[in-house]
Amino acid sequence: MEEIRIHGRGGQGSVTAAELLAEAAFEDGLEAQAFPAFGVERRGAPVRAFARISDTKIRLRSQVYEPTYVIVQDATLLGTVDVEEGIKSDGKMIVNTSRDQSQLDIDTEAEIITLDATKLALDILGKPIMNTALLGAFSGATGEVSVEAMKKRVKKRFPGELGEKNAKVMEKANKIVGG
Amino acid sequence: MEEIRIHGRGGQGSVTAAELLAEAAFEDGLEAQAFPAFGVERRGAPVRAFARISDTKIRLRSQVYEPTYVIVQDATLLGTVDVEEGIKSDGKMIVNTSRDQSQLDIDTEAEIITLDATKLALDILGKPIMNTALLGAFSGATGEVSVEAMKKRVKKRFPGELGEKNAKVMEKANKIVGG
Amino acid sequence: MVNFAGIAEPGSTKNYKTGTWRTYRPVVDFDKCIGCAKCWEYCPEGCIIELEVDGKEVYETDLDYCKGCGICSEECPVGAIEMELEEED
Amino acid sequence: MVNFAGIAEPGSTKNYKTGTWRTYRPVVDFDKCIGCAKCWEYCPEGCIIELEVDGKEVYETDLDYCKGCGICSEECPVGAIEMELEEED
Amino acid sequence: MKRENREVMEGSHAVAHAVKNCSPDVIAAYPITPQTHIVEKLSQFVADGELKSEYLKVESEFSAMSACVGASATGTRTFTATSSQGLILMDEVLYNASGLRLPIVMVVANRAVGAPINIWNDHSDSMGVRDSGWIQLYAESNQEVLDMAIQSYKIAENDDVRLPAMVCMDGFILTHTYEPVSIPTKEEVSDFLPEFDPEHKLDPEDPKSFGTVGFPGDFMEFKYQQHEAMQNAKEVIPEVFKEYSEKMGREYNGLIEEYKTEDADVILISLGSVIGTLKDTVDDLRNEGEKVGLIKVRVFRPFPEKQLIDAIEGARAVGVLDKNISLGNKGALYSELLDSLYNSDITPLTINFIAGLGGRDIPESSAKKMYEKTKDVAERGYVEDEIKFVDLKEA
Amino acid sequence: MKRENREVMEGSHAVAHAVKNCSPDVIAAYPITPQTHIVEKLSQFVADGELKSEYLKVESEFSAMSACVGASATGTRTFTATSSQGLILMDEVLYNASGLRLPIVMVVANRAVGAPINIWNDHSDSMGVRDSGWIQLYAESNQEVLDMAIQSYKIAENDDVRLPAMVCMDGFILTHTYEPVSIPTKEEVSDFLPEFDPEHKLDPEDPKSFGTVGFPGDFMEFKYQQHEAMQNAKEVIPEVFKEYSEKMGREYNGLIEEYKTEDADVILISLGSVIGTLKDTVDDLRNEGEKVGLIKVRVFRPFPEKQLIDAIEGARAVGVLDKNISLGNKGALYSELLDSLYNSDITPLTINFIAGLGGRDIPESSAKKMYEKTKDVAERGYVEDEIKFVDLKEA
Amino acid sequence: MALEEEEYFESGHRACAGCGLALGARLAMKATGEDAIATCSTGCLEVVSSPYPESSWEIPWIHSLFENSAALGSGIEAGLKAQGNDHTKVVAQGGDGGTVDIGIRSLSGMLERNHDVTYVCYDNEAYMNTGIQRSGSTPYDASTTTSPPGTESYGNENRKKDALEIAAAHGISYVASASIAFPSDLVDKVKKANEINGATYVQIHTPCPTGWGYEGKETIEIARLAVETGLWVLYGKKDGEIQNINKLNDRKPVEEYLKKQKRFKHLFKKEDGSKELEKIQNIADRNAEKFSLDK
Amino acid sequence: MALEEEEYFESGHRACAGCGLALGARLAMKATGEDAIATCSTGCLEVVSSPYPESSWEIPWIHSLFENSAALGSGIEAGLKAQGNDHTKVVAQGGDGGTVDIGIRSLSGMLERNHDVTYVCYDNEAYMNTGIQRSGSTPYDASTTTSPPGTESYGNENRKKDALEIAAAHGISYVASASIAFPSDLVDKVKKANEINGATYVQIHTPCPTGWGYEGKETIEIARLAVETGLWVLYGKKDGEIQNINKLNDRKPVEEYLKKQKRFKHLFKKEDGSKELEKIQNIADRNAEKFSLDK
Ligand SMILES: Cc1ncc(C[n+]2csc(CCOP(=O)(O)OP(=O)(O)O)c2C)c(N)n1
Ligand SMILES: Cc1ncc(C[n+]2csc(CCOP(=O)(O)OP(=O)(O)O)c2C)c(N)n1
Ligand code: SF4
Ligand code: SF4
Ligand code: SF4
Ligand code: SF4
Repeated sequence: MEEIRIHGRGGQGSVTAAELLAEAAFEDGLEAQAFPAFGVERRGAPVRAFARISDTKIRLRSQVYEPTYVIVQDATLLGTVDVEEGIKSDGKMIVNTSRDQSQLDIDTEAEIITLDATKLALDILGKPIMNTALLGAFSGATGEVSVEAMKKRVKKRFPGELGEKNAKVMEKANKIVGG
Repeated sequence: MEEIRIHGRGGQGSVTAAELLAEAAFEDGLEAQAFPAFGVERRGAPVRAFARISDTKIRLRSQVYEPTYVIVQDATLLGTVDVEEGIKSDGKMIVNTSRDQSQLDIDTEAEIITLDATKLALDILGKPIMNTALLGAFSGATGEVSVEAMKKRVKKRFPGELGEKNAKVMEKANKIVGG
Repeated sequence: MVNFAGIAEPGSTKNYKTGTWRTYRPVVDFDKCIGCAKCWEYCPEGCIIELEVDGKEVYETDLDYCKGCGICSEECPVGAIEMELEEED
Repeated sequence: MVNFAGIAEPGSTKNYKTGTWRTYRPVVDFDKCIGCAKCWEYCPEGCIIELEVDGKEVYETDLDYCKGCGICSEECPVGAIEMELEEED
Repeated sequence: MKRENREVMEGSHAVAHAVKNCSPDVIAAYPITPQTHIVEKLSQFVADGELKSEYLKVESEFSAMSACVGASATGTRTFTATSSQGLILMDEVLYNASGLRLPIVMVVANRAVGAPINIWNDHSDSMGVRDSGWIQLYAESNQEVLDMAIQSYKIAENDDVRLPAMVCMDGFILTHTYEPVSIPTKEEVSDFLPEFDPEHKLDPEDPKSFGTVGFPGDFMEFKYQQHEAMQNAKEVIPEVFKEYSEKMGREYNGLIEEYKTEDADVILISLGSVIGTLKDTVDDLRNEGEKVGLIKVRVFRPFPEKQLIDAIEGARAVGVLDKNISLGNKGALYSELLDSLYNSDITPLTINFIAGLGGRDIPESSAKKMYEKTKDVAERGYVEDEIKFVDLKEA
Repeated sequence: MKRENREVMEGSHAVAHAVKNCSPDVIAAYPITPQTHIVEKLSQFVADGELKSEYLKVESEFSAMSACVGASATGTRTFTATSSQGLILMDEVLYNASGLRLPIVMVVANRAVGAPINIWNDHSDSMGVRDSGWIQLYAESNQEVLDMAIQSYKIAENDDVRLPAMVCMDGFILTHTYEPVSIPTKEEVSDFLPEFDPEHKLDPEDPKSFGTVGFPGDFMEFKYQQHEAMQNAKEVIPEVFKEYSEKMGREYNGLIEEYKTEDADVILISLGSVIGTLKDTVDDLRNEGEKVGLIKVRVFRPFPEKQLIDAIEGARAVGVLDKNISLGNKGALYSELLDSLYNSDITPLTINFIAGLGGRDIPESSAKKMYEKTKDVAERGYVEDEIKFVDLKEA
Repeated sequence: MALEEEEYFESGHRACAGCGLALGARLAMKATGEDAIATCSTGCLEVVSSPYPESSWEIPWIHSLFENSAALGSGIEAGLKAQGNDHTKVVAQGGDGGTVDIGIRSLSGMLERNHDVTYVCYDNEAYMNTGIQRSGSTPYDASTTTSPPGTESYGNENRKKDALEIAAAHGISYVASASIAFPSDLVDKVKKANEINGATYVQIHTPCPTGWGYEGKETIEIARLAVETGLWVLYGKKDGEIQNINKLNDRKPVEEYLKKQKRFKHLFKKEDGSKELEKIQNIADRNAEKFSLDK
Repeated sequence: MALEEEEYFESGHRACAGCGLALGARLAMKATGEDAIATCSTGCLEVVSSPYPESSWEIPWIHSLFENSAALGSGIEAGLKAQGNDHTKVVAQGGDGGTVDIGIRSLSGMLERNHDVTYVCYDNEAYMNTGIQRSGSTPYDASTTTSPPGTESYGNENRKKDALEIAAAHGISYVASASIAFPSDLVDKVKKANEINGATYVQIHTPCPTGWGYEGKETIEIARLAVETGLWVLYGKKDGEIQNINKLNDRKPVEEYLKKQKRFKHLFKKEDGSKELEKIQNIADRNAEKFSLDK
């Protein structure tokens, strides 16, 4: 079983990202679970969301303490939120930033993958909603979930043009990180 | 311990009678308890009230099933209410009626004492409130509680003329039944 | 034992005769009664009944339920109803 | 452990810096600012402060608390406040 | 019991007099049978200037308790009384008052909870709120109710406790019964009960915030503090009782009271006014040579686990009379007694009598039957029907 | 578990889908975190014409349950959902619905009860109303919640039961969690669940009166009937489970579920979603050679006394994890388990873990600690601190 | 007979002799007829009419609690709708306490949602069933067991809550006041309310001999005096327009009404009582002005 | 600065960026000043301002439950009186849900008893704290999570409950509506309410970017448009007399207000939407008529 944590801000779709991740994993034939950090965070406040994926039925109901993967939707969080907390040393962290990995001040042994998801989103979607780009990158960087499944699910969730565009974002992000 | 039951109609002061009885007994140095038939009976409906008097502390909290004494405030109840229920065979029943004892259809071995309390009340009080007359009679007929104590208590409860008059009613009723 | 959930039949308080509560009893003078039905309208017990007496429509009390409140007597526009003290029986 | 019955000190949310929530940052052009205090009146955070700059009464944001909502910028009658995207740091 | 001090009066009035002498600053109440006479009497005291309280005649029990919460938070002494539906209606505020640690005192005139609606006595109401963090005392007599009302303030306001307290008196059976009681004077009460002046209160001079949000990181600690306060109450209550006994000359000897239990083979256990009847029954039975005893549970919250175990030791069987039932399981007192006994060293046989629901009378004859049944259990060495509805009309 | 039927969705939505397929005639609800998504989804179904229910957006939970009472009395199928403060607020109506024997089904998104206010999961809310005469089912997973919602109608509407039923799902932990579930189609549900057509209802063609006054002469008998209905439910529930299992292909095997208990020395017992974590823990421990088992209490009302005793037999110690505490005594499940064990033939050692209050997370590490502690008790042969608050921050 | 002959609220109920409430219910049910379902909040009406296993009601009737009569009505209306029944009327009933105090939330919700329910409030101006405690509907200065006169008190301190205005402020299309002294008017108003599709509110003034302290036979007279003094105004309000004002030829002084009732006795005994009587006369005068009562 | 400089509702609260409610509270507290005690019902205001161990309030403040803010206020007022404190003001606060729905019983009781309490309702027209469900104060046709538009629905079916009228019908001496777009007016009204000895009611329109679907920076503009279209009327009512009507030079069509908010988006998309827009325009027109809004 792999555990994933997503950091973002209220309004950036972190919970949706976790859900899409779980759905896509399920689509790929895995068992999956997704849930937000329980609470009611106001727009703009830092939020977290979680997912678990596994070959076998998931029964565990506790919070995620030692994620294999961490996704950071907004690098402005790095100063205030402890995004690296508990991440496995052989895990991976996917960070949305225009900067280079080396410019980031993250204290972890885990591999850090960066991506300018904001730009990608602005380019294709016309608005700074980066969650699908980061999911595409997650697929590419980890191979845990296929980008096809993700695309399928995002199209299902957002029928019509919006879904198509997001699928495109996923595809592209997936490529960028080498998926 | 002796148990007393009082029958009347809502509005006739049966509960007050039981209370006065208990108060007077207490005044006489006895332990006492008084309580209504629990419930909310509407004006005119048949009601009951109870008292217990004893030399020793009264702890019993059940209803009264086998009273030594029964007081009937209104003989029109006789047709509808089972006033004799449970009365001890060596007990006494005091009935307000203008009729003669023999004219009453009450199935009991207990002694029946009659008194035209209504007339007495109308004469002295000017209204058909018979409870104090019946208490006076109770005192006279049973000797369980002194008429002095009763008078003291009724005067305390109804200060002024009303109390005086009621005390007079008691006194008179007490005499009538041979107290 | 009790029935399921304490359900009661319609109008079944009629099984209970509130007439036993009465101290005064309304007595209608059919000669005076003009059949205006005021007593019927105002009776809180709904226990006043229409009657034909000598071909005339009059009202009378169902003593099974009459509590003897005296409203009918009070409201009768022609004073046809007297309240009389109940006798012991 | 927690204190008795969960009592809190007055105004103590000031211990928490909501400035970290901000995506856009208001930047006041003191030259344009006419000191009308509209921004101060309308700020939901109550985080705008009066300042003297070059002998002129102007207003500025306390960035510790400013959430970057943009109301001040929107309501400034002379357009003295610009909203600028926060930089990563 | 000095006779001079005693006077015959209704239970409701007795408790109203006692409350008056505690000088509550704020009273907020809503009428419900059979609590009404308590609050009516208090209204009269206020109307006559005999009691200087702010008296709020609120529009519901929910607001009665809410107003007490507000008033208590300003650091004043508060009082309310209710019953049955009214108590259940204020359930949410009960939890709240306890969580906010406000030493409100309330008299509950115990009455059944509907449907069907029923105004008569049982303990479904107060037992139904036994999780809410309130101290619960149950009175045997009117004397006890009024004494407990006074004691409750001292218990609730104790710094190691600081929990609201509920004094339970059986509806009608006590509230509407006249009997002699002795009421401590205002001076005697003042001597026993200091003014209430809490450290934390709503006060513009020291503007604290109350009732903040408890996050998962802290919530459990708040509950633990309440749990601890309940444990502390097990120590504080007997101390308060003791002081009261000394000052007023009436004995209150602990969380439970034992009656002829020392050598008893069979012990009956219950709470509230039925204890009186059971005492008479025990005396009768003792006269007949039966080795029977009785335990009165005076304090149900906190639950007097240890005291009960000690008192039962030696008995072969105990019969627990509950005037309530947690539908789908057992009577509350029985259930909690058993959960206490389980990890004790003693193993009496036990049987649960569900009796007196909705005002079904419990005469001595029924009390005797319960004894017989319990004795029978003791003799057979096992219990067949653990839960027995007493005096049930057969189908 | 046929994969084709399964879909990933939020727990709240899963239960909304299941309820939709039960075709309730009337829904009345009031929002409260974390129940909201259930009723929002149902609103959307109605707005979109996918569900033809009368949907009342009432002004309080009190009215939500009251409207269900009214609607159910007309002979229609009703639904509501609530949580925490909302459940406690409707307490009075809960007793009423049960006393009127109305088979209302309600989902409770379990959450702590304040003060302090806290929106996170524990079981104080539903445990706090355990006396009210409602059947209570607790779900481990979203699949269970939705299945239980459907089953509940069949249980509640059964002629021998006719009691309202509450399906408890852990707030956030289940309500807000996405996971795969299989939802029976409308046809499958219809095949399992017959239309509701009660003999007694508000109907001008047959104008009966409901909710009459129960006098002391009858009240006890009404309560006894509810008590009997609860006993009947112990038979009916397994039957309904069995039929459901057969028709839907998912196993529901009784009032409790045993997990690796056969040869267990130590058994953990709990209810709700934490069971999932505990199963993982048990597996881990089994792998480490520990003889540990787990009991899931699926039905808390009626209380599965016999089933628990049978399942525990053979264990040396049991650790009961309660997500609530009756302040002044113990956790509700622990307390009632002990009251059951007391008169059984078995005498395992017992310990009560109060855990997860107000959303305090229960990780596997804590579950293991509870196991260790229970095992320790088993080995020592006695228990020192019977009530243990788990993961409490020290002062 | 002008009124429906059939009785839907039957004899044998346990109300006090001369109870205005019982008469009110009897009349209101005549307006309602047989194709209806009634709810009833806890209170005298419920208690006197439904001692298990008996009932005075000829139409389906349900009592649940004290505070939820309107919510129960909402649910019943929804249940009927769900069954496709568009003919059966729903009448939610409550005493004044069950309506204007503890029940006002559920009433307000029902009115706001505009359920097709007629709400009938029987106003006997106190909590009678529990032994005459003040309610929000108790008039100024009335003595009740929780508003006793005394050295510090003239009786009830608050003005009678104007539940009709409060109901009307919910924007429902019909509210009306009625009195048992005017049976045809009462029946007309309840009928009208029943006919309207949507929430309606009727408040019936129902004097209570036990609680107000007068003899049972005087119930109608007292009810009439309340109207004739202007203390209880008979009117309807349809879509915001006041209608059916019953003009008074010769408005009587409030004393005529007050002095007949023990609950106001203290005003005639206490020093300063006349000041209070003036205040009450003022209330009547203001009513007269507001509704242009005087001919 | 025209307004009190001191802040009594402090920074660091957790409201969404651009929250109208937070601004409303900040302004209302300026009117209240330091010698006051505030209550607060459960809702956004309470949650964002009191995360243990922190608080945004500079005056003594208490939160108990969702439905009892007014009752709590009653108790506090009584507590102060009992202590002989006749200077400290009591301000009971609630969201629209906590006020007009679940809290209306305790509000009604407080108003009836005429406690010396100022009740402030922050009206963001839905249950925001729980995620935007309809309340009695939600306007007609607004989309919320429990009044979603769909094939069978145009959004919220009921008209916005007129809590000001309901409060006024209790006969209290002052009610007023205010808006965060008009800070001085708001502060004046709350001050006036505080100064009155007796119960008063002020309802403040506080737009919510999250719940209404617009950008945080537009909060004031939206609030202003509500007033300028006549959908939210600013007025005071002192002893029954309407005062302080803010006449509109050039009343704007409701579309200008509606189209800026996602909660009304469906009206501009759905067929028949224009019919609904007309109905909403009618509401504004009726307001204009009732209050003679147009200059
Ligand atoms: C929650 C709750 N509180 C209190 C009561 C007690 N109670 C029953 S009826 C009643 C008074 C009824 O008054 P009202 O509604 O005016 O009707 P009335 O009896 O005067 O006709 C009260 C206080 C109750 N049943 N439920
Ligand atoms: C009895 C009860 N029911 C429901 C809730 C859940 N709840 C908390 S806040 C809230 C909505 C608050 O709405 P409103 O009063 O309008 O304030 P807002 O958050 O919109 O400012 C709800 C439904 C609760 N806390 N208590
Ligand atoms: S006396 Fe009263 S109850 Fe009897 S008939 Fe006349 S009005 Fe009816
Ligand atoms: S952007 Fe918003 S929060 Fe920041 S100073 Fe301006 S108004 Fe205040
Ligand atoms: S107390 Fe009044 S309202 Fe109640 S039954 Fe008697 S007369 Fe009627
Ligand atoms: S949801 Fe609305 S009212 Fe609540 S904090 Fe956010 S903006 Fe303010």
